[in-house]
Amino acid sequence: MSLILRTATRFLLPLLLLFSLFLLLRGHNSPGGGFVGGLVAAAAFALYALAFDVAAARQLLRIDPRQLIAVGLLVALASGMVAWLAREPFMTGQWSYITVLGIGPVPLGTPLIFDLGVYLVVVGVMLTIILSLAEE
Amino acid sequence: MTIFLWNILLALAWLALTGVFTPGNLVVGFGLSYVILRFAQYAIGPSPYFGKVFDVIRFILFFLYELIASSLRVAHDVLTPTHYMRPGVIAIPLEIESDEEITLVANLISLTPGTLSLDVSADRRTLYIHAMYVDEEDIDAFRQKIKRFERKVLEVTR
Amino acid sequence: MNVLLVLPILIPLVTAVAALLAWRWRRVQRWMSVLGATALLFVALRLLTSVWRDGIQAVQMGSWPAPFGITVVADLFSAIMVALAGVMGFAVAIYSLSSMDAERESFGYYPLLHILLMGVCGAFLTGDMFNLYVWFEVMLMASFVLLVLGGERAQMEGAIKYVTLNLMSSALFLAAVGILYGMAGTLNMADLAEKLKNVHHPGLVTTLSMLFLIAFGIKAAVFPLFFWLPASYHTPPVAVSAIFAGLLTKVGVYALIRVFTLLFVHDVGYTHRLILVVAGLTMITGVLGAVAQNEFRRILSFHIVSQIGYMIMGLGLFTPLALAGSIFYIIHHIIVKTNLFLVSGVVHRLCGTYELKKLGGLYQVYPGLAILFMIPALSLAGLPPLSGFWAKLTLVQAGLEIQQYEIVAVALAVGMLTLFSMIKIWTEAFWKPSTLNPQPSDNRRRVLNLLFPIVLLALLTVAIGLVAQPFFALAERAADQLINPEAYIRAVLAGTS
Amino acid sequence: MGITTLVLFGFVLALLAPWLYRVGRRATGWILATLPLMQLMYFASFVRPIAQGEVFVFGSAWVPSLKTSLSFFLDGLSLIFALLISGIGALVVIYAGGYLAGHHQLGRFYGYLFMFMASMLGVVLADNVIALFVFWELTSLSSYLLIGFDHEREAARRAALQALLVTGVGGLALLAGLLLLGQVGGSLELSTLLSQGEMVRTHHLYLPILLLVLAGAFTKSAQFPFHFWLPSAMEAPTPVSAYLHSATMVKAGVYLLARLSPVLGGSDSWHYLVTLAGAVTMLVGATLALFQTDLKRLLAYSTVSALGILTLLIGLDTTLSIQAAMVFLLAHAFYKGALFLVAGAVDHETGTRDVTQLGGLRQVMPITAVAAGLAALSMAGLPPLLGFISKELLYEAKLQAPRAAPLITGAGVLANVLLVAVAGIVGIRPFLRERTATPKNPHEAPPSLWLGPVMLAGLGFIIGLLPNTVAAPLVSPAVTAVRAEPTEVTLALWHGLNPVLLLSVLTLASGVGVYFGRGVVRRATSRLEPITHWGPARWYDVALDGMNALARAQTRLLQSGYLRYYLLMIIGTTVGLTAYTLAARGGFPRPHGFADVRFHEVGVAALIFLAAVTAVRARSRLAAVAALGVVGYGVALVYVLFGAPDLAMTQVLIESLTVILLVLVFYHLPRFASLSPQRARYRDAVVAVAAGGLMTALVLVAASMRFHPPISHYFAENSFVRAHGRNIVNVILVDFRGMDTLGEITVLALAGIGAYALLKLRLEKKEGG
Amino acid sequence: MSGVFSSVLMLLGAAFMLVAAIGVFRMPDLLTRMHASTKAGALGGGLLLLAVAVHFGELGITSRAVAGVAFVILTAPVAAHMIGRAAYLTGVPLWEGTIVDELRERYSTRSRTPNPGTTQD
Amino acid sequence: MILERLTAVFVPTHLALAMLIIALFLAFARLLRGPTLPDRVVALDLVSTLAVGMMAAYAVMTNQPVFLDVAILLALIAFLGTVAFALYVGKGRIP
Amino acid sequence: METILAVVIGALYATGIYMMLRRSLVKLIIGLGLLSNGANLLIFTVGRLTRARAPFIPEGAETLTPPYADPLPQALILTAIVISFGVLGFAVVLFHRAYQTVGTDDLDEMKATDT
Ligand code: NA
Ligand code: NA
Repeated sequence: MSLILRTATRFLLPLLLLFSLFLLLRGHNSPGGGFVGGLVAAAAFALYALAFDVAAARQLLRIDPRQLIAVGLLVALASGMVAWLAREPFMTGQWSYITVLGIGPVPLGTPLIFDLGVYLVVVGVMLTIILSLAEE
Repeated sequence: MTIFLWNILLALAWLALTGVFTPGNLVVGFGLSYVILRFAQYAIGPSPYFGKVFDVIRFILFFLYELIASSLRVAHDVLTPTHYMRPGVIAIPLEIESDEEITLVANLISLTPGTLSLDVSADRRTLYIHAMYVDEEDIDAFRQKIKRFERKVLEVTR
Repeated sequence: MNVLLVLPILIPLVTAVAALLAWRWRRVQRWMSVLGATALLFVALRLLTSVWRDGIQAVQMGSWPAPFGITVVADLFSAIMVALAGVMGFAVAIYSLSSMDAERESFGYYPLLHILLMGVCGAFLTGDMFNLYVWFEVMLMASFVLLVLGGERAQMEGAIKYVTLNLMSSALFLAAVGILYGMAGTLNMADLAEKLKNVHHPGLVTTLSMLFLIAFGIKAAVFPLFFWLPASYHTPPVAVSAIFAGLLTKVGVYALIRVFTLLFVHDVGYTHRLILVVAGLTMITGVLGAVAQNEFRRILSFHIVSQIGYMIMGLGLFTPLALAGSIFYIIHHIIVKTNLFLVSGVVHRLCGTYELKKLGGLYQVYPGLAILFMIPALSLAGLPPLSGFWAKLTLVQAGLEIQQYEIVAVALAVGMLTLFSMIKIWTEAFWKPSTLNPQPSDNRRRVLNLLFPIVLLALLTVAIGLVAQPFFALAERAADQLINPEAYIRAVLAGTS
Repeated sequence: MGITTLVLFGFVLALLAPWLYRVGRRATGWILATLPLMQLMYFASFVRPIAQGEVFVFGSAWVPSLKTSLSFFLDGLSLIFALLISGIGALVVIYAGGYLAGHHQLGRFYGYLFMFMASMLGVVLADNVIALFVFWELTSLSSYLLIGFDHEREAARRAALQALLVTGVGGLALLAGLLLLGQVGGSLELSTLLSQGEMVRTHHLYLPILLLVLAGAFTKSAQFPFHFWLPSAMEAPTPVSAYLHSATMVKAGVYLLARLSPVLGGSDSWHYLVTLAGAVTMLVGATLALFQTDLKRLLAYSTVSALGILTLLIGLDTTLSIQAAMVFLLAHAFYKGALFLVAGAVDHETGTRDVTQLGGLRQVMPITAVAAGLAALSMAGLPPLLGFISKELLYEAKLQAPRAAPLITGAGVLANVLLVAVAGIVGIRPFLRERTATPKNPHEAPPSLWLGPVMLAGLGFIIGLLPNTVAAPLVSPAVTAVRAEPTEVTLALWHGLNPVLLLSVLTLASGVGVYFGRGVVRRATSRLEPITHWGPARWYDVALDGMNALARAQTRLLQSGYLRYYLLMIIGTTVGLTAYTLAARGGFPRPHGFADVRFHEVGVAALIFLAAVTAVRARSRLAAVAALGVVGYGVALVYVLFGAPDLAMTQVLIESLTVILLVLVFYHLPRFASLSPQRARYRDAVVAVAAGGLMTALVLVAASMRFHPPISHYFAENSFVRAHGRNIVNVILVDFRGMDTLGEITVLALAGIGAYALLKLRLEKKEGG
Repeated sequence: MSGVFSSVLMLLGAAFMLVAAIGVFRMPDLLTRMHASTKAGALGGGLLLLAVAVHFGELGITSRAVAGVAFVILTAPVAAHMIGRAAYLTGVPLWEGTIVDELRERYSTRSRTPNPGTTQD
Repeated sequence: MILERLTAVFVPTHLALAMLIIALFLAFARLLRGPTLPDRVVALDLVSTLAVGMMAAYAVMTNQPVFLDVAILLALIAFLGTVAFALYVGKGRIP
Repeated sequence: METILAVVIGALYATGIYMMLRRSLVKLIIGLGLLSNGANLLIFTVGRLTRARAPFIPEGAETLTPPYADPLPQALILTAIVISFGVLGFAVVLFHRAYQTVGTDDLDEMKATDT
């Protein structure tokens, strides 16, 4: 394997992950969102797996990507069910404003949590497929 | 140390990406980056760090000059019917040792039109590059030119 | 707020997620599966009674008013289908406990099974065209994975055809939905029904309806689009075959009936006439396919095709009685066909093969099993007084009423051939003396567990046959709602101006 | 206890029979026989009121929405059949207990027998035609199970299937006929329909209805050319043959003809069709009977002939002929039932049914021999037996036939002559002459085996002596019911010296002649054998083989196993159907012109086009993947050019990840190879281009046609205000249409699980049951 | 002023990219083509992104554009290196005008004939 | 105002886009021609870079910064495909 | 522009279908890829093309005023892309395993499950 690729990857990985979070958090107002963000995160780990090897990528990830799938689905599902607490139909958005340090009041709602669920599922799925395939 | 630097850089990148330049956002960015770095600590080994802002700026200017000059040279060759180039694969002995430095040098060489890093020897003592304009008579002159390049990088990193 | 409507979609998903989280604990997954299936059955029956009592119900997901958000809506037809999905899910979940091998169980069988149910229920309940596409894909993807789970060669070969041809159908469906939106500007089915009523170019709508006909026709496995089904349905473990046989193609039939009663009713003389022709050809080619087979599950697979013909025959005739016949047929068929597959699984468990040539002697040793086979088999062939008889009778009656004698003749003749091939199984597997000699001692308790859902479904078949009236009344009222969609449209678009 | 309960109780008992047999063992037959006996007594209680002209209708709802009720209808015709069914039924149940004693599946046998008995009662009692059909089909089914009772033998299985298919096809025709009849007559209740004859006969659907109903009746009653299943059905245990295939089930068709003759009868078509079928069947059956050496087959063919006679009589459609039919019905039921049971007893005791091997049994089986003799004489039409009275009536009816009386009479005489010989062969010969060696050493049969024959033969004898015990109470009401007009019937042994008596004597004399000259007759007619070889039984085989061959050919053609043919078929259908519809019913609106285009847009479009073509023409896989990548980037550019950044992002990401996936997989997959021949490639190209052209046309049409403005304005107005997001696409995804996305991530999750399972779980040949 | 500056950057960037494409189209062997493409391409892309930064002149957009430039500079050389290395090692032929190859002795196994797996696949 | 926008934005962006399109076709021609897989990969890589450039130019042309986001994503991600291809090319042949 | 894109869509369908009609698994995958691109572009085109105005509500505004690209087809396509990507990913793995199991890439060798 190439030393250059490995070294570059070590620096690109956090950059890609940061970018993926950026896309996730900003997606409600600008291009991006859970799916795109999740793909970028998956791409980051995929790059790592290609540059090093699958075992290293799994070690880096620590959590089994299949569990990410389940957790992601759970998050998405739960975000939709929150509406039931307010006696409203499934997936009715529940919003409140939260003051974020340095940015100010930011609307936080269940659709954003739903997007997070999407993010997790996408990461989990892509990594499950790519890592299993690369192990062949 | 490197981790700290990288952390700051990532926090700055966060500012740039969100476009909200406030101290608070810097803290948020720092926090996020910290989490990610911590998460990714297997990937980033320990590495010494020496900050030399002045050297950095000087190096950037030098690099830009090289970039534009060689770009024009390649462009000229591309756009004219005859090929002036004298390509070859040259081995460059390396002084630098760390992965990061080798990568930096190799990438800068690659970025410059006319040269392309092909491979690093297993003992990391030699960098093989493909170059478009090699003087047949004096390959060592070419080697020296690249070595100068390497030293400039060393000035920045060490 | 009506939670009941989304629960048939969410319960399987919750079950699947719980089972996924319990990936390593097989026993926990098994319990979850049974629990989830029971809950689904309960909710589905509640929904059915509720719709029967209070009429068509609709809920707007996310509280966004129709036609802007996604509507989940249950008329009687939907509720019946969901109830059937509940029954099948329950039966197969129980059957799986004793029939599924530990390896498949630890590689996601239960989550897949429940997500399949989720997709099926979603497709039945959604009131939105694109959302229907999504549920189709959920169901399809789950079926892909269930089909290949285990990775045996036959599974692979079958799956390649299944996957490719179904993807073809999805691509067509997607294109059709896109074009529909481009022309009508909406995706809500009730809203579409309103907007397609008076268009200047009805011919274009007819053309579009052809795309839906083909896309759903592939899913429903009608002639000449059914090839994926006989190529694959006999390859996975039998519990999977059974749930496929019971539910998957019926979702295609459901979709056909839904769109050709709600949306495309402006040129019945062309579209429904065509459907009738397709119905006839489907019956014939399917049953002849079955006649040519000599393997238990392959015979059953081809019969699915043939029976689909009956289901859409009612749609093609397009009278209240005919539609009631179709719905009754679906009710009957889902129960019976699933059961036949389950029986084939028991036979396989006892004899180790599905090949009729090698089978035999079961009647001698297992008279109970023989009866359990005879009931669904004869019902499938339409012998009175089992459920299939009433289904066929209704369709024949409906055809005679409007002088569609050709299709009636086909329906009757195909019934005969169905009987012929069911009898073939009976003769070969049950009556014929066997060199194989089924071993009664072998894991008797597990076989008994397998028999529980079979007995349940057989009793249901007999009950529908003997006490047909309530079931028929259900089908009749459901058909009435289909043929007079105003109530459906009102229920969906209520509260929007 | 109402009729409904009584009939349905038979089914309950059928279910319980196997269990009862486990408890009751040898006594089971006697215990079970109480039900038909009770039924017999119950029906007997109706004899008087019905003879006085009453008719009983019992009804209970079943499926009112389908106008189906579980209604029963008891008049003279139903009554005579009901009495036969329950009376002979009781005897047969007892007989079966002895005949199959010790058989390990006797319990099941009782089950099937009771199921049959109940169904048969249902057929003759049903008022609602659908209920009638239900019971009709159940008789076919139980008959199937009984014929195939000895299921380990292939011949039994084949015969069972044959009977089921032949009567099944007829049954379906009958269903259609009955439904049409109901439609025309305005009711599904027979009691109502019977008065609608005039309306039905003048309806344009009359002929189809008639043909359909006749198809049902003729197949069930083994009329030529559907007769062949009946001799084959002799694979059944003898009690079954005696009961189903002589006394009851085969007469269901006759019952149906008689029942419907007030509605469907009285027309020329009815007359010709029914008479002709009956006459041919009568002759064919009698002739073929003579060739047989197997006791049961002899009886079976003679039964075919008898059924022909009954049909012929109903076809003649006069009061006299119906009278003759009803009396013959009784006579035949008694003597044929007795003879079958005797045949069974003989077989049971000697181990053979080959008449050429039997002789002198009167010494060892005296009681059986008496019963057999009486029955045979009745069959031959000797006074003072019931058979004689019936034959007299028969000749009388034929002589007075409305058309072609001499011809019909001649045929009748011929058939009866042959039947006299058959009676001798079956009922007399095995018991006379020398004892011959038989596989088993015979003794007198146990009481359960001789009770039936003795009772039946005795009844034929007693009623022959006292014919008016049945004339007024049974025959008159039956004829009244069929003729739909009050009829008085009196019967007598002696009618004086008349042409009929002359014919009887002639018949008897010729019959005895044929009996002794049967060797000559057989030799003479043996030249006909090749013809019989090509008879209807052969047609059945050919039809069955043909159907199987057709099925195989069709399946080979359609389900060829080649994925690309499946695809071709589907795509071809799509293109053909859609293009046809568009052309025939669509009408092309004017598509957009080229006016409003930009250079870079055309450039990107052209790039996609070229890249797609390149992907097809690429000689290597990775070149194709690279071209696919260009397509992907091009599509992403289109998304950007027309204002869809989220789409472009997604597209770009997916493009890269797809490349990774493909590259990972292509490590292992082989290189491209061009496997298809040139011609296939051209064909596929044509299909593909046609499909592409269709999509182009559809896009053009759809893009220039908008019936309604889209609903998107709502999202533009509410996305920020109510859903707190500025990226409308994202808001649609996670909020307005969040349900879609929930489904979407579920699909993804499945893809992940699926890929994982595919790669990690590899079962070898080990299947779950 | 910023308009003009942005336009200049944009045209310059586009021109560089065009040059890169021409180079890829007409240079004689893989490695020389890469000199044209990866670098000139990266330079051109960078210039175009800078043009965006200058055009909008808003801090948020500018910073994103600069981040984009950084991405290009970070990834382009690595990609170029990877292709070049793989191609060289698998025996993609060099232009006949190549004057020296000091890497070859290290990889004595490098096949002289092009590997069908890479050329044809 | 309009004139200024025409000269400052319309003309240069259209010109830039035109150049990029021509470049795109040249790159594609290389992809078509090969002859080796790495040649195609280089061409594909260039196509992606050109797409980045086009998106950037288009963002200016339409005054819509959202397209810039797509461009930077592409800049970051396209690299991945190239690396994958390169690894495929070199697989198993590196001593 | 619709006209031109219509032709492109037709080409994507045609090439995709042609590739699916070949005997090779690999070509089948590529065909599927082309086809799904065609379907997405189809929805995009028939959902009406609007140049440049992406459906984003600008800072400071509460609603979006026309003209803007219809966001709904975009959302549909996004969902469809993701779904077909998931399916394609699975199909790729399936074909890979099928090749391993059956030992050939030739689809004609995979017909044992039919009659
Ligand atoms: Na998004
Ligand atoms: Na989505």
